[in-house]
Amino acid sequence: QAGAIDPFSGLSGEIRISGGTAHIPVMKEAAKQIMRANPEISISIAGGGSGVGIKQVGEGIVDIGNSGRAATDAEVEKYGLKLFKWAIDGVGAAVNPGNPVTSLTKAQLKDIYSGKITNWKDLGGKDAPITVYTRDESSGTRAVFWKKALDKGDIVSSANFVVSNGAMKTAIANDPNAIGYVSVGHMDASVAGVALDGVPPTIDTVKSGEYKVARGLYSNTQGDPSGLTKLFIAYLLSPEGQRIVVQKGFVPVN
Amino acid sequence: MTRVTQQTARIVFFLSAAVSAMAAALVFGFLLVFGFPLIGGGEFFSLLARPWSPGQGLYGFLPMITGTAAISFLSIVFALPLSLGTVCFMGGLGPARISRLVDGFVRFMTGIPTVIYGFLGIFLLVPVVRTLFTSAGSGMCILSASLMLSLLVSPTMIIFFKDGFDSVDVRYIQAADALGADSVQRLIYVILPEAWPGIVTGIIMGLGRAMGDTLIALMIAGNAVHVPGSILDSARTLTSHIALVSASDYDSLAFKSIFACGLTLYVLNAFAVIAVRKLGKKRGQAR
Amino acid sequence: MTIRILGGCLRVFSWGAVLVLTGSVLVLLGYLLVKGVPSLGRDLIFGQVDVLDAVLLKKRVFDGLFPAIAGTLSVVALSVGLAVPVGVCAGIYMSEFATVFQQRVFGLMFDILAGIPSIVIGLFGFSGAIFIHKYISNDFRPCLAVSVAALAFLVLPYITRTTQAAMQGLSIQIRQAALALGATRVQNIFYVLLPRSFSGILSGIILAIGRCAEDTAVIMLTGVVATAGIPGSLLGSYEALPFYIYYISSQYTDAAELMSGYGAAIILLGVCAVLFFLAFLIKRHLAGPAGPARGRFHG
Amino acid sequence: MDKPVKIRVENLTFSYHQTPVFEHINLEFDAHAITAIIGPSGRGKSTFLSLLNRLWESQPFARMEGKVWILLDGQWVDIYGKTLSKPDLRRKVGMVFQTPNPLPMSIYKNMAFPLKLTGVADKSLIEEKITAALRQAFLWDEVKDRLHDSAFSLSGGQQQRLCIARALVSQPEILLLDEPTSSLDAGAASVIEDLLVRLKERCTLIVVSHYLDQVSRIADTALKLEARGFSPV
Amino acid sequence: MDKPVKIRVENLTFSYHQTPVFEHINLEFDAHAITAIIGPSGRGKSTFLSLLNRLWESQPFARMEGKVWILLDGQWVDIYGKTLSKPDLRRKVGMVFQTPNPLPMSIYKNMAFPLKLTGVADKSLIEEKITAALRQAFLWDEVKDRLHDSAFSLSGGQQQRLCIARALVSQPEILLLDEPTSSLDAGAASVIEDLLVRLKERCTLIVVSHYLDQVSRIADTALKLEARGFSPV
Ligand SMILES: Nc1ncnc2c1ncn2[C@@H]1O[C@H](COP(=O)(O)OP(=O)(O)OP(=O)(O)O)[C@@H](O)[C@H]1O
Ligand SMILES: Nc1ncnc2c1ncn2[C@@H]1O[C@H](COP(=O)(O)OP(=O)(O)OP(=O)(O)O)[C@@H](O)[C@H]1O
Ligand SMILES: [Mg+2]
Ligand SMILES: [Mg+2]
Ligand SMILES: O=P([O-])([O-])[O-]
Repeated sequence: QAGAIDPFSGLSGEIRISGGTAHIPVMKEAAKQIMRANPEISISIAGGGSGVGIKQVGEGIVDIGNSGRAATDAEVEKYGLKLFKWAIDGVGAAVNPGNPVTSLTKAQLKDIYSGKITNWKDLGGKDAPITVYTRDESSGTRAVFWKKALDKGDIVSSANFVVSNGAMKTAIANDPNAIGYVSVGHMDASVAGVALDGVPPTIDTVKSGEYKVARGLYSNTQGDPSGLTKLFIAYLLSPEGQRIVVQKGFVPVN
Repeated sequence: MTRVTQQTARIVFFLSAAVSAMAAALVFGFLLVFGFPLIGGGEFFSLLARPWSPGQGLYGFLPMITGTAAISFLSIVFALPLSLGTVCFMGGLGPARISRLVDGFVRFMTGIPTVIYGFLGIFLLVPVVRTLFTSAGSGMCILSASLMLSLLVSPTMIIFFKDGFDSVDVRYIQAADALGADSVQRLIYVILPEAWPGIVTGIIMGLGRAMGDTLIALMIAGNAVHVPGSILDSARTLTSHIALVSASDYDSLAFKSIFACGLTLYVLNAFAVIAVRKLGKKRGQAR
Repeated sequence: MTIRILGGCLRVFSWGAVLVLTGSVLVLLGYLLVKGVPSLGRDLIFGQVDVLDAVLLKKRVFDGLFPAIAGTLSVVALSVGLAVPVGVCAGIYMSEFATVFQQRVFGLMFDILAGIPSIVIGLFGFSGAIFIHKYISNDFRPCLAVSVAALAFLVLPYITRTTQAAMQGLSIQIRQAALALGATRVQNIFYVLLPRSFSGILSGIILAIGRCAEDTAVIMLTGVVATAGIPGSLLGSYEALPFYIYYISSQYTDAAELMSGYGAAIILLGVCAVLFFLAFLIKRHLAGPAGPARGRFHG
Repeated sequence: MDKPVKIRVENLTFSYHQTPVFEHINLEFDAHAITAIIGPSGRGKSTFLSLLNRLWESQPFARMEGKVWILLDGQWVDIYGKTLSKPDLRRKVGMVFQTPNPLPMSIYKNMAFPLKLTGVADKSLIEEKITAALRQAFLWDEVKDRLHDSAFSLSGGQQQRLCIARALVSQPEILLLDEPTSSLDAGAASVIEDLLVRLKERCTLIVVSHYLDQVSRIADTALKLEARGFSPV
Repeated sequence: MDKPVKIRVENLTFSYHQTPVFEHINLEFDAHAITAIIGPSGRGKSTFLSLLNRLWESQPFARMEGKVWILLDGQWVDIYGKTLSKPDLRRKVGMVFQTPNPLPMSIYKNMAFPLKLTGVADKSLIEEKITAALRQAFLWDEVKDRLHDSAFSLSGGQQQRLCIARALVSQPEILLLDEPTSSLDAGAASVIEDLLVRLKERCTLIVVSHYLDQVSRIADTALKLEARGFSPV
């Protein structure tokens, strides 16, 4: 196959990537393909959340800063960022698979997150306290969920914090009384996506536009990318890169 | 050895000591400079008593302070009896052979990584706490974190206690033996008073370790940003807070606030160190 | 007689403490082993890559822990190697040369430094790196070197304090013996006082090694990442076992990944155990015939 | 005079790391008498004393076989048997070491220590006993004004007398003394000698000594330690 | 016989914490002679010796005034002056302590220690010197098969002879001995006495002793320590 990784051949150097945690499965797979074919190239991947990605790339600490939300105008202007969107993703509320509650109205969701509803029995579930999980301010996933699903409503202060999409999924999978929100691309049998006003968060509803809490996944660079960084972004957008996107459960852009 | 090598050695020793001592000041300086925008406005103390709500521009860390206090205090409460009991066991109350085994095991425990306690906490302790106490919600709470932490700090405390015990001169032990002291009396009248500095150091080190640990609380205390009302509540420590927020924009106030957090930890620690040193000294003079 | 009753209680209490402490740790470790041992194997560390190729750095390991193990070993060796000489020299100064005033001031600083939470040291390292990045070299970022330096700061006071304590614990007879034979102060230190306090100092170093190997808070702010490969330079990112465990514990995507987390935990524990026994053997070897009498509390 | 026997050593064998120090010793010690043990340095005099109060047991690699009997309250007790606890034994068999070993506390507390061990709480009783013992050891005058100073501020000889006084406080039935006058001047030594002779009324004494003149002055019997065993002098 | 003077003490005053031990002492010690210092326990005999090799300086709260001169190579040297370093002084003025203080190493290494300090590296030379010194101290036969055992496994008296032998290795001009035979039996003591007398050829000796008979046997001069000063005997 006319490899999209051919341009890397014979090159050496390091690409540093950090930021959005929704991106990590795709980043890891892409890095693996590239490094396997080109042992002289090393690619390091760190998480931290979208805010961190934008900040670190802006400061020149990393070469690529990922974000699960579009960088704000202020950020773009301050750091001279270039945004590359390579997948579309949704953010869905999720509960433990053992939880009978699988559908909520937006109002109910907001009440849960603001702390007005604290027991699953008020939602038709069993008599057990609701454990609310949330992400920190740096998270793009949180920003999108807060804006589009909670309409910028309050998040109760007793909510447990987790540090990434992966961690959110794990926490929900382990806690029978949990509710949280997670990238649709990350959802699998270990958690149950909660239908919002009747629309389940799945890759298809996101693709069709039916599920509204959707966002792009971005890789950002400071100024126009060059060298290995440029090749890496080109690789993500290539057919081969987009195949990885699909394989990891996201909606491709091309 | 010539006078020159003498002098050189002396200077090298001095520089090492001076540099190491300056390290503490250097860390302080960095925290101060980086956290200045928040601290400089004289806001520092009001931050201590305020809630955290970046949405409303509030960067107080009362929740984190209470969380840290609750978790570290509780862990010492669990660890102190365990450590004292164990060191007394090794100091003559237990059979010699078993004592040696326990000693080896405790030293080995210092090598058990905190992240492994966190890891096992998630998969073993948290589910247990969740099933035992329904009001513990997820099971990620102060109780879980302090239980795990107590295992982390015990060996540190025991080793310092034991060093104190070992530094007691054999001749004192022989003298007490020859006068007919049994193992309990020897412990209470001769060894414990002599080993007092070691015990104080052990407690400092243990408390420092508990307050300073990040991973256990980060992984199993739940990290909720509120003032906890019970030991079954989720809580966030100052250290977890730094780990979680070090990830935001450099120029944001939220980011600067973690330096204030760091400073708080620093100052708390300094106070503890000074207080316990005073205590140890007083005791030393009383003898 | 009250002392009798007190004694009985103390005895029961000490047995209880030992049982609870060792029991709970054994349960934890047992659980770890039972769950994790099945995942152990060549593949866990080297993935699909040939062992020799991996160790000789001919091929990269992607699906194994090899890079994280290599990262952890380098970070421990470098930081302890940096901290031990400085720490021991500082301890010697404190015990043998410092004036009462210096002892008080420096001692306070060491205690403070020892108590500074590791995450704050991490924050310090991180901000130091940012500082250098901004004002000195734009190519400088959080990296292996920053972690090493920060970890050295972390363990320095432990080494200093244990050295000082071990040396100050020596009796006046021991101190005067060599002096009366015409030893200079420095000779007395190197020939008598240091060897005599060696086992004490080594116990400080054991603590230090343990802390460096297991510390996660410092490195997570100063350069460790989830994926980076074998550490190639002091200025690059690296992987480390403890961070990997932390990372997996909260973000495993499937059972296989979780198993690799258990595997990594067992390996980290193994690495720590090996370091521990190594130090233990050195200590016993050096303690030699004149070493501390055993079982002195059991007359 | 035919004094009753107080201590009986039966077929005793002792070694440090495989090296034998005593082999198959059989001995008897008279009650209310001073038995001197003499012999060249390094033959095991100090070691022998430690066999009588079981203090050797804290040494690693030491091994003992055989029996030691002591007559307590008209009963022969096997000191290595189960009936007598080690602390009780050591309260009945006092010991003064070759090098003085005061505890790291004040002179007063050193003296009160044996009483504290047996739970004596009556302050005036304690003071009385301490004063008496210090007087007996001829130390009272030198320390009466500094009872609360550290015992380490005493000179070598003062420390040794302190240790003798301390051993007397708990009124042992047997007193083991390892070269008790080796750090004393002739004057002080002779008062200690007088003291030992007077103590015979209350105790059975075993004294290790180098000085034949001293031995001839105070001892009722003398035993010479030869290679691995004793011979009467 | 009019021997030349080796040590001259001028107007020396010494105190521990404010308590005076010596006041305005003036003394001379003959070269190649044995001067005995006698006196009751606790008067400052050990302290006096430590003034001659400056070892008291490692004690906290000790204070000295006055001068001590030693004749080295025909020159009077102020030992508290700048010309002579403390280590050099202590190599020339050897000392054997009241309680034996072997270093925590093997017997062999204890003996080789003074040589190591001065950088002697020649193995056969070291062995030769060690053997000679051990023979002189009459310890050779007892330890020749266990030179690499810890020095702590020796008996009290063996340890003391080891310390004497160790002090002899570096061939001091002056030897200070603090009750050198107090842990030796009469036999061993008398050989040490012979040794001391023979050492006069090479050294000037100052010996603290309690035993008047010993003093009369070996000493050329004896000084008695009274309250805060010396008087000739
Ligand atoms: N802990 C020990 N380990 C090995 N050997 C020892 C130990 N203690 C003593 N010895 C050896 O046992 C022998 C007897 O020692 P001990 O101290 O009883 O002699 P001693 O007769 O009291 O001599 P001295 O008159 O010199 O005090 C000596 O040869 C000594 O080296
Ligand atoms: N470090 C010290 N601090 C305070 N006082 C001390 C110290 N060392 C000795 N002394 C006191 O100084 C006096 C002289 O002590 P020194 O040891 O020189 O006596 P000594 O003549 O050698 O006695 P002995 O024959 O008993 O060994 C004694 O009263 C002693 O208590
Ligand atoms: Mg002896
Ligand atoms: Mg003396
Ligand atoms: O993808 P996020 O980690 O920024 O939520």
